[in-house]
Amino acid sequence: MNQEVTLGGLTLKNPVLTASGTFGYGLEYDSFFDVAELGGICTKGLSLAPRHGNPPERICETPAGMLNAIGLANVGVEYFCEHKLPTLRERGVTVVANIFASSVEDFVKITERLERSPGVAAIELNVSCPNVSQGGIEFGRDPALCAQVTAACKAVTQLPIWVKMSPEAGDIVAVAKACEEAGADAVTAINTIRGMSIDPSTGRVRLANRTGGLSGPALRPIALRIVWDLVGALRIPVIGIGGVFSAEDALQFLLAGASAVQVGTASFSDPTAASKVRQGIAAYCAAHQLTVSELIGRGRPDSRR
Amino acid sequence: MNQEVTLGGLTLKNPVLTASGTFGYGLEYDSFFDVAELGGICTKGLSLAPRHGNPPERICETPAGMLNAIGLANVGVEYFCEHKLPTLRERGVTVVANIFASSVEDFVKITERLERSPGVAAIELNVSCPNVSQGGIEFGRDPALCAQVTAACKAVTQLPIWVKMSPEAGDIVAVAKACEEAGADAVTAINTIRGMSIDPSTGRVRLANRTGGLSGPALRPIALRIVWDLVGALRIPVIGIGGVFSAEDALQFLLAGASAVQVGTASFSDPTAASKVRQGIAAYCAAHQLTVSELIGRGRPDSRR
Amino acid sequence: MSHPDLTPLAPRRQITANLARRDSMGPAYHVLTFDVPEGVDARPGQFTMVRGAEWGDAPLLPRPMSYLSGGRRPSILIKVVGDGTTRMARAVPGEPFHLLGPLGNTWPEVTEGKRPVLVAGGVGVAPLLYLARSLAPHGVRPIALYGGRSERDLPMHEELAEVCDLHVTTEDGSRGERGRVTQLLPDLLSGDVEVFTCGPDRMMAAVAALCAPREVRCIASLETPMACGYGVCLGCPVKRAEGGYLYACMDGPCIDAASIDWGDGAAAGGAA
Amino acid sequence: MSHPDLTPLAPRRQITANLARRDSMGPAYHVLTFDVPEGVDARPGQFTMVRGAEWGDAPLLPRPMSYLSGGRRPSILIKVVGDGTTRMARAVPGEPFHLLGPLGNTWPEVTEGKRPVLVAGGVGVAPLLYLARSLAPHGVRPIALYGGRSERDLPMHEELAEVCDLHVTTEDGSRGERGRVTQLLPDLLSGDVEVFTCGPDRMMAAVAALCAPREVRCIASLETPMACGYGVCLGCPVKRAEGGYLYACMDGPCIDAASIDWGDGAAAGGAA
Ligand SMILES: Cc1cc2nc3c(=O)[nH]c(=O)nc-3n(C[C@H](O)[C@H](O)[C@H](O)COP(=O)(O)OP(=O)(O)OC[C@H]3O[C@@H](n4cnc5c(N)ncnc54)[C@H](O)[C@@H]3O)c2cc1C
Ligand SMILES: Cc1cc2nc3c(=O)[nH]c(=O)nc-3n(C[C@H](O)[C@H](O)[C@H](O)COP(=O)(O)OP(=O)(O)OC[C@H]3O[C@@H](n4cnc5c(N)ncnc54)[C@H](O)[C@@H]3O)c2cc1C
Ligand SMILES: Cc1cc2nc3c(=O)[nH]c(=O)nc-3n(C[C@H](O)[C@H](O)[C@H](O)COP(=O)(O)O)c2cc1C
Ligand SMILES: Cc1cc2nc3c(=O)[nH]c(=O)nc-3n(C[C@H](O)[C@H](O)[C@H](O)COP(=O)(O)O)c2cc1C
Ligand code: FES
Ligand code: FES
Repeated sequence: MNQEVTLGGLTLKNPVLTASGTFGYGLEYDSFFDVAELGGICTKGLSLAPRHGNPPERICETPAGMLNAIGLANVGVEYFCEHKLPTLRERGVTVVANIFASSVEDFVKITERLERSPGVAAIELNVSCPNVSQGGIEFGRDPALCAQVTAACKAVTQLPIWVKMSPEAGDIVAVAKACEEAGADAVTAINTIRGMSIDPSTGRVRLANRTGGLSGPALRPIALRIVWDLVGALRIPVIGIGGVFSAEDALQFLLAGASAVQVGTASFSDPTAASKVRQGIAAYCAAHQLTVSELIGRGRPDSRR
Repeated sequence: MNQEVTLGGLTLKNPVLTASGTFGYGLEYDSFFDVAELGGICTKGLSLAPRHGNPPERICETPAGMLNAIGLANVGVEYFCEHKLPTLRERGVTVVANIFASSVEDFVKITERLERSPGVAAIELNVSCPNVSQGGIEFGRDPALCAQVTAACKAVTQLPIWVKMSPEAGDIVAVAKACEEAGADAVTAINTIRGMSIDPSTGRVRLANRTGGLSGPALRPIALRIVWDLVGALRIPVIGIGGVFSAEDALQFLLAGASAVQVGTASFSDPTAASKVRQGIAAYCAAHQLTVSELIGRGRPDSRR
Repeated sequence: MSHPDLTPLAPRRQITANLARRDSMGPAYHVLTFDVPEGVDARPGQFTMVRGAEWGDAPLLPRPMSYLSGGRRPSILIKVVGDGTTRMARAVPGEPFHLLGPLGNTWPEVTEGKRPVLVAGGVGVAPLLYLARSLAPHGVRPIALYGGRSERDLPMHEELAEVCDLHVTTEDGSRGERGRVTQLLPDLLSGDVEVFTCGPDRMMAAVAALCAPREVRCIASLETPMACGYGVCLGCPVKRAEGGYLYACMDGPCIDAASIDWGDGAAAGGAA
Repeated sequence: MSHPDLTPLAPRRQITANLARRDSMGPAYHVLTFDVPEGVDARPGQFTMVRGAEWGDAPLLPRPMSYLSGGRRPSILIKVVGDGTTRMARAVPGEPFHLLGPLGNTWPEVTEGKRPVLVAGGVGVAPLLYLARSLAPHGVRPIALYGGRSERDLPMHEELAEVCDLHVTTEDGSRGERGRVTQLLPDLLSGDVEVFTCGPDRMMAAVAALCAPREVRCIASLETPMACGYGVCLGCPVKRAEGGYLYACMDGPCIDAASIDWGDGAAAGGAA
């Protein structure tokens, strides 16, 4: 059955992408599977200048989840466009550039740089990183600020702009609606929620950054609820993220109305997770004689059924 | 080593309570252990009139957690005071009455009823139940409304008033501070976070209420981070809740500065969980030659260490 | 009871018991037998909450399972459906489990002069086989109707045949009569029988619907999701015919089918 | 490398392999040997990410483990410290595991004319024993210093003695010299040795501090928490002496100790 999904102007070959920060720059998975088979990949968050990131410890495991405080270590947008993007393009990978900045101006500059580089399918604005002191989550909580970043980036590019929602906004729907009005082509939900962990044997906080973003299956029920609410409130597509480890998990998001899903932490547990999710969705569609588009939103009471 | 903790005017024999809604009215545990050995128990949320609660399904399991949408089924404050409280008092159980209403007036009426009943040690205001359409989480998100409920209840009782925080408030610290200023004797954090689950094999939302509150270990890192932030911002004590399953988990909260902890979902996995947590904390104190009061906040950089 | 002031039948305990043996009947059905030197006073119809002592954070909650037998070697019959039962199905003798029980009520006494008709669907056979075995010493031999999708879904049918007059149906006709177990029932529903049933909600609803107009007492053993098993979580409501809810763990699991609002065939909200 | 553009050494694969045998040396130490018919080209110093195929949602991440051997029967030596290793320690032959590897770099070649001195702490013996065994056919017999709290913390010391000149220390004096392994080192640090070390961070920092002033090359195998093991999560940074970070999974795990900022004795932020 047809696996294509359309997100605003962009058509993906299937609804499975990999989540930013959990799939490197996409080239690291060569020996595991052909990344071009996926709907797309979201790059590690790119900033204007390269960043070293936070001191160790940056990660720790929690029940059915993990905390990370990477601090957006990355090669920088320039290096990415020069050294990574050409190879990705050659291989036919659909690339969504996830970007991060601590000012509207820098968001715009990164967008301009990407606009000039062939091979980018969409730009995902990370306005919701919980692990940096400047910018990060502050943007993601404030509807006006989010709208401003969205509009400013839209103004300098033809590329679709996706905005990545922070689950820590008091009123996420309001933030998403502001982005929609400002011209966002889609929203992605959710980024991690800040958590922390203490080692009782030493009495010390485990992460150097104190807090880190919680990801993984632990988060999935919260992500699914937020995606459901956003789908009900928005006209633009919603891309679901949070604890997608299997096709069944991905199906929950699609049934809730997400137009696509991103596989994150799962790639750490199993580097072929995204490929397996893709195959599992295809198998489900075949068994139920449904295209992916027909599947989307089918779990909502307002759908046919 | 001394296990006593002082929460405002109230001294508990140890820092371990059971969380509301996960320990019935305390009498159900007779055959498992002597409930009077605990620092205290929080009752199932009491409303003015008895409530039937939500239709089934009310619960479902999620990775390292569960969703519940009980809808505050309870016997009502009157029945509780008549039929449960006397027995609890007789057995020497420290009882914290968790109460819920959808209007300030009803909060006050319930408080007045409890004020007249000997055997209540404190009142915990559930301003953060995610599973009822009226009241519930709306109160818990709004600093002004929370402060109003707190002040109104304080005005009609000598009993300590604890306010239970919703993790879904955009700015939890602001809500807690408003409660502190309105006279709250302590805050308890956190209540559940709304999540949902869909069964891909049927395409149906699992809970009749659609969403349910996520509890259990999955939630613990988020709860710990919120407790840490509240301890840093408030003068009144903070009681930690969220995924406390073992003494090690409880110690994380105490080291973060919580003055006591509540054991919730753990009682379902093991009805003696709260007793084991109490024993484990005592053993840790003995091994480290620390009283519980000395332990509290010891994981914070501003503490002695 | 409509508001949840639930009082237990008998004292219950949580014990840690080692798996003594696992008898696997194909990939899906397994009898787990535990070593409990001091014994468990578990009666037919009652259940236990079962959790591996080493499960860690997931699966989180214990799983409700009907006793297949009590005493010093209590046993359960499990059907593999998800993570918890998958893990149980792989347990090896010696592995420790937490068993919390006995919980819930028992099947009521069979009324003097009535012959019990047991209607079992798949793994629902467990509490009914235990019931039949407990009646045998009293010279009572029930009629049993036992249905499944195929012959692979009829675990313990031989054991059931030892203590009952057994009639089997399978949807694919691979054993017994082709069709559903409920098609055998109408012929048996005279004034001198009583029905005891356990199986998928839809089956039990159909059984209840056949019994009601004929004024045959029908007791159904309900399976609802449960977090605690003893009346505190309030997670196991069943719609009561007169409005409000019954709680499967305390008012049941064995409940007179007439007191339940079977709705669209799913007393427990569609769990089974 | 200071900014994280990490490129792998060699193709890596994730395979599912059954546990072939478990050799348990007391409750804490276990050698797990897997069946990999097609073989794994794993060299001394490299590691594999290990996860039980049936672990479900928790423990969530695979655990990094040094190879103790490669080939068709690759093995690892585990020390029980938390949930993951507890589960591994209870695995029974036949149980399936996901093994992702080989990952990371290898110990560098021993410089011509130098004698290797291996300094092992506890379970850190694994990659060093593999190294020593790989040197034996070339006629190289390293000196090995092996320390632990007590004799129970010296797994595989007999195997190590077969291929090395072994000196043992225990903090409680229950075997070998009483004290720490580092006290034996100064006497050996002449111009004609090279040091290879794996063990607790604090031990490795002390070893590095002894080697540096004497200009003895010291290679440390680092243990940091890891989520992926192949350069994408950026969770495994180690402070670099010149500022910025090295990544243990890609720049290591075998790293020249002089290039690391050992800080307060915890290169990996205190993980070990
Ligand atoms: C009183 C009672 C007696 C039971 N007796 C038996 C028995 O003898 N043999 C047997 O095989 N099964 C029995 N069940 C059903 C059994 O509890 C479930 O099949 C089991 O909990 C599924 O767990 P899982 O982890 O494999 O499935 P999952 O689907 O992964 O479980 C997820 C969650 O849903 C709950 N759940 C899923 N299905 C059911 C169900 N049908 N009933 C209740 N909870 C469910 C689980 O407990 C768990 O919390 C009984 C249920 C009840 C309430
Ligand atoms: C390259 C490398 C090689 C290693 N080789 C071995 C070996 O041969 N034998 C052995 O016993 N151990 C080895 N370790 C350490 C081993 O990975 C940890 O002890 C193990 O992950 C602990 O898992 P757990 O679930 O039992 O502990 P938990 O404390 O429950 O683990 C929680 C989380 O912390 C991580 N973690 C905890 N301790 C460590 C640690 N010391 N290093 C890295 N991550 C940690 C775990 O991976 C997990 O994600 C190695 C580590 C690395 C990085
Ligand atoms: C190690 C790690 C690094 C991450 N880095 C980024 C990032 O750079 N930009 C971003 O938008 N999200 C980042 N995320 C968030 C993920 O893209 C995703 O939103 C989140 O992990 C939830 O999905 P999951 O549960 O499937 O992992 C990161 C997550 C992890 C675990
Ligand atoms: C079944 C169930 C019922 C609950 N009912 C209430 C309630 O009536 N009032 C309340 O304040 N909190 C209620 N809670 C929330 C718990 O008290 C607690 O805040 C939450 O479960 C997080 O803690 P835990 O992870 O230890 O369970 C309930 C939780 C569960 C699981
Ligand atoms: S009340 Fe908890 S299972 Fe019935
Ligand atoms: S980058 Fe993931 S473990 Fe090194």
